[in-house]
Amino acid sequence: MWENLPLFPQQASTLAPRVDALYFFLILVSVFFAGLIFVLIFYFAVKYRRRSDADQPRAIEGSIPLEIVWTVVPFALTLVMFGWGAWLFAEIHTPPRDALEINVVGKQWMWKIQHPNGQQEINELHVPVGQAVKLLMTSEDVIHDFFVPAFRVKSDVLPGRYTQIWFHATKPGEYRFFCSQYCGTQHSGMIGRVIVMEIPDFQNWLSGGAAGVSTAQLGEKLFESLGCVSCHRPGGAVQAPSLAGLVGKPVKLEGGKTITADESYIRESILDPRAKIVAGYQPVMPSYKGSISEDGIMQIIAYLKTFNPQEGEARRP
Amino acid sequence: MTSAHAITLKTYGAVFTALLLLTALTTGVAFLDLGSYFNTVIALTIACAKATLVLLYFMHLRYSRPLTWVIAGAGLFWFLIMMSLTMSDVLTRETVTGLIR
Amino acid sequence: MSDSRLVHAHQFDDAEQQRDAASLGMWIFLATEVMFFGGMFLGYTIYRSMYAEAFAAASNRIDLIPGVINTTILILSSFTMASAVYHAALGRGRALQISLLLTIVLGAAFLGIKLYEYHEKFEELLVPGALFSFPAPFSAAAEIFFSFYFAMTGMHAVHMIIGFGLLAKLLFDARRGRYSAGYYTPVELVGLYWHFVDIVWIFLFPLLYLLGRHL
Amino acid sequence: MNIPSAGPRRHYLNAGYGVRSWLLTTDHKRIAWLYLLSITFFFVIGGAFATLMRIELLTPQGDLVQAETYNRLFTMHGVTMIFFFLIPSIPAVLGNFLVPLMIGARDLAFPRLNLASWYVFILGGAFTLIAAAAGGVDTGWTFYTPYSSRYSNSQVVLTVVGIFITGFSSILTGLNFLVTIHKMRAPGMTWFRLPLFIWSHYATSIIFILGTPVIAITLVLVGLERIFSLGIFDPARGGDPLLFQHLFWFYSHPAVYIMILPAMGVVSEVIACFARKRIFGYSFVAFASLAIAVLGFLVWAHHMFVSGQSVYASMVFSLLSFFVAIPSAIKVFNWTATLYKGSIAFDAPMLYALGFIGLFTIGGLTGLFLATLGIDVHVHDTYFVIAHFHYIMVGGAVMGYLGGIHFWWPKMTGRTYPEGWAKLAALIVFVGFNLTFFPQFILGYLGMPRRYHAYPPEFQVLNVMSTAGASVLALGYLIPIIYLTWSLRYGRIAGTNPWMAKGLEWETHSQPHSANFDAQPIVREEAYAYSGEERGDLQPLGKPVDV
Repeated sequence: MWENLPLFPQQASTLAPRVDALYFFLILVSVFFAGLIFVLIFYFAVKYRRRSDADQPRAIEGSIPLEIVWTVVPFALTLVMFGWGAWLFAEIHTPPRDALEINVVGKQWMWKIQHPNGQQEINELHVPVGQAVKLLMTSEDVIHDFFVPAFRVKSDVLPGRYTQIWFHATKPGEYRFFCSQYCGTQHSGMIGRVIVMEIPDFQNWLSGGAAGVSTAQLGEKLFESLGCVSCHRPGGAVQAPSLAGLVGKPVKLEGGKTITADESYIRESILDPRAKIVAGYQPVMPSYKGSISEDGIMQIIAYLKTFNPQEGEARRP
Repeated sequence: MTSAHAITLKTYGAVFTALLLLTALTTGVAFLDLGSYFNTVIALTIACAKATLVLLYFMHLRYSRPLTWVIAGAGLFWFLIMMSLTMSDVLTRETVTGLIR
Repeated sequence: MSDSRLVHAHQFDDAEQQRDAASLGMWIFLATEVMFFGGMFLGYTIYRSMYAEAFAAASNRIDLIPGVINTTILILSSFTMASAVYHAALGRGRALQISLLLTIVLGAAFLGIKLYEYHEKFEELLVPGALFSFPAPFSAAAEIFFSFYFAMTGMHAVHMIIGFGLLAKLLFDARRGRYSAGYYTPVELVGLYWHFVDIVWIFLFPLLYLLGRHL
Repeated sequence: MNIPSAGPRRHYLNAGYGVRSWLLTTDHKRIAWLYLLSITFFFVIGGAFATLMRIELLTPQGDLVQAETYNRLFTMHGVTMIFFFLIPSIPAVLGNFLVPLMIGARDLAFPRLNLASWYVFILGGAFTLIAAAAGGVDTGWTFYTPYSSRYSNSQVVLTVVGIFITGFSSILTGLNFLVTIHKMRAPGMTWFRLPLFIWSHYATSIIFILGTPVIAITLVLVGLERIFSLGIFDPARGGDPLLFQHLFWFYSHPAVYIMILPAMGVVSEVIACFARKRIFGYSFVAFASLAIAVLGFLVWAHHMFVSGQSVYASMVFSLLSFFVAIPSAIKVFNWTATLYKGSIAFDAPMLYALGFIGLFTIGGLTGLFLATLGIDVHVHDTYFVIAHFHYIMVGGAVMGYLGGIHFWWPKMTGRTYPEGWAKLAALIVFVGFNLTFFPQFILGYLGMPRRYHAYPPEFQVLNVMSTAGASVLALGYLIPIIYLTWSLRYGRIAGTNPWMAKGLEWETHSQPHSANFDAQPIVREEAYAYSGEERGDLQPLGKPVDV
């Protein structure tokens, strides 16, 4: 019977039991307070029920000590909830460095997924068990949301920006993922399966349908065919900042501000190059808006991440 | 009973002149390059000064009861709530979201 | 002036309570207006912080002269409005009417110039939408800037037009001698409204016109 | 003041019978009736949308209606219920009727503005109905951009104009209440003698006037963006997808307090009356209302924890969200303590009030789950959220509204309703409500996203339970409509004060005449002077009067 009437979601990531622990703590607190209120109301309702129409109970003005107690105790408890929740939230936003990176593009009404080796799939996501996986996500049209209940993670998928989630699956199997931000007519059809596999199976699967060209290689091709390479190398036609080892490094901008060169920055620099100018360079790069797809931008980013810093150093004049 | 009596036409004239001068000042200063931040700060400071003059004299706030001050203050306060809490997101999005680790 | 005009509505105890209530109501309404325009100022501020240079460049495409003239006109109209209230309080019907008329004329001049400015934007293809055109690096953000330009000045203009209606009604009533030193609450309330609209412009002017002049 | 002579007593209902006497009335009591009829109409419409949705959700496949239709159903359900039923419900009906009566005034400060606000409401409602008839709108009541501003092919502009117009009705009502409460209290009616109903309406009005304009301008901008293709919300042209959400929730979160605060006011009145006691910690409850109104404005972005906003901002908003839970908790504790050593009767209004406390407690506590960052990531945009806010809005606000309607029905109509039926209905509503919405908490934690036309089969059993509960709930709402209408003609004559309640509204006739009171009332005692000991020489706080 419980297959038809599940009462609790599967736990399939390292995060799931930790979120559930906090959930149970909150349930405990809630049951205590709701129980306290309900019992008191029932008790008073029975004990002090009106026995005669002439009843005239004495007035009670109030009680400062009581007010203090029922202000301070709940307040302290909420602080615990806040702290615990914020701590988990920080974890949710802190993917491990060695996480396997998979690109996700949402559009009305499907999910396009691209593995580092170039393997692509639609509405299915194959991941290895026991390894951290990070999804780098963006949308081609409206706001979507990538939600895997069994992993207890979700994040909105925004047009024009990147968001991410990460998880560390603990149990092989199939789990549903949903679009949980309303996105139009077929919103409820924008669902799919996460397939968690043992690592050897996953490797098999990866090599099985692979085109043999990795995402980074696709990015490199774009990098050349779009002509990026002609400026972004030493001695190029125009002086442009070197991109070697750029991703994740701080960049000093014109005007003195320093920012981190994250994926959103690179995306913006491709589509709107003059939004943030690197200090010491002229704003001469044209916009590539319209000539590159969201998938393509992600491929270039994947390529830039593989750009060897040492080599870059060596090539610098 | 009425607040309007407290102010003479002369005062209105003085306030009007001050507003004109401040307009000239803000327009003039805008052409000096003081750095983007400083230009903005000055422009907004002058705008606030002008608004305050209008509020205090043209709108008689200076001679109004505390309740009126509270309401005018509430409008401003709520606007600042909306502004500051939203900016707390906008300005920290890139630095703290930390897409890359 | 007959005392019958001092009569108060049935729900009030006396004329003073009625006057207090009316003025309180107007101030509360103005607090509402602060939040109404506040929403647009918030949006403007966010994009300004994201696209500072583009906003400055876009702002420089606005002709400064009509802006300065309009600012002056509006301040002058605030002055005439203030004197309208002043004369009303002293029961000077004639001066009240002249002040109101001046205020209306100045407001019309403001809107006329505004219309000319809008027309200019149309000709220069600075109206957001399919025809919008702005030099390459900043085109997207400039479109946002001009979206705010039209939304904010448009809303401001709508408020001025409403103000017209109110001023016309005041003038009409003033000509019929409805106001006296003992009863001029409507003049005072419309005055508050008109000054508020002026204050909005006082902020719009530097934010829209002066942003990038130093570049 | 008209002194009744021979013949039937003159009161506000028989002061005139023509259509004009209703449509051009400036009497706050008649305007309350205009609102009552209009919002009941919208409640029925919104309920019909909900019924269709619940029937559709009986099966996992989308078989009753198309996806397009379903999306329009939940959007129109949200829009009608929130903007045209819940927000005006208690303030515009009971507030309109009672604010002047409770503070001893002859009318609201601006009676014509009050009537205008009703016309504005009707105009806005008309636009929204036309939008519905012209195909409806499918963006969800949240109108998230860029879907609403660019992608949706439905009647967004008409709907948005309707909501914009209706917003002014809220603003005018709030303005009227604030001025009335400030300026028109009867002699002796000091701030701390005000009924808590008035305090809660004062707090609500603050939200009306400072929150509503923000949603107004936001929706105007969405409309303009659709018509003139402005580029404010369009990410494809560099727009920030989160700007709309900030502006929207800046109003729409406090809007929840617009719905719940007046209900809290009703509950305070009802509990005091049926426990025959002064509300425990009166000033704490009063200030809690104000605290909720103010703090309620500082928490909006807890609707955006997974939206891609900055982690830092999420933490700030999470912490602030917990703060706003405290005044609500204070209220619940104080109501419970009011029952202590009272003389408790279980008439229908009291059943609704006790039901309110129970459901609001569950709704409030589950709110803590959503404020907790780590949990919200999982339950955000799932049925957990749906269940939570229905516990607040339906379990809270609607229970409060029904309780209030029953409590003041004798004052409004001069007649009482059949008590047995009323108790039965209260019970059915309570049971039906829990059956409908409790399963949705479980569904939500299981991960069923909201706004799903079709869903995976493992969620079916809980959905069937929910739909079954909804039919019970619908019955519970139908019964009062029938017997209250019946009572208008056949109910027993109520008399001035059928509940032996305290408060100025119970000292004038049922129904009051057009000027409310025969003579200017003068207040000489605290609110809720049920023990006769509150006249002036109240015991100091913290010391029970009990010997």
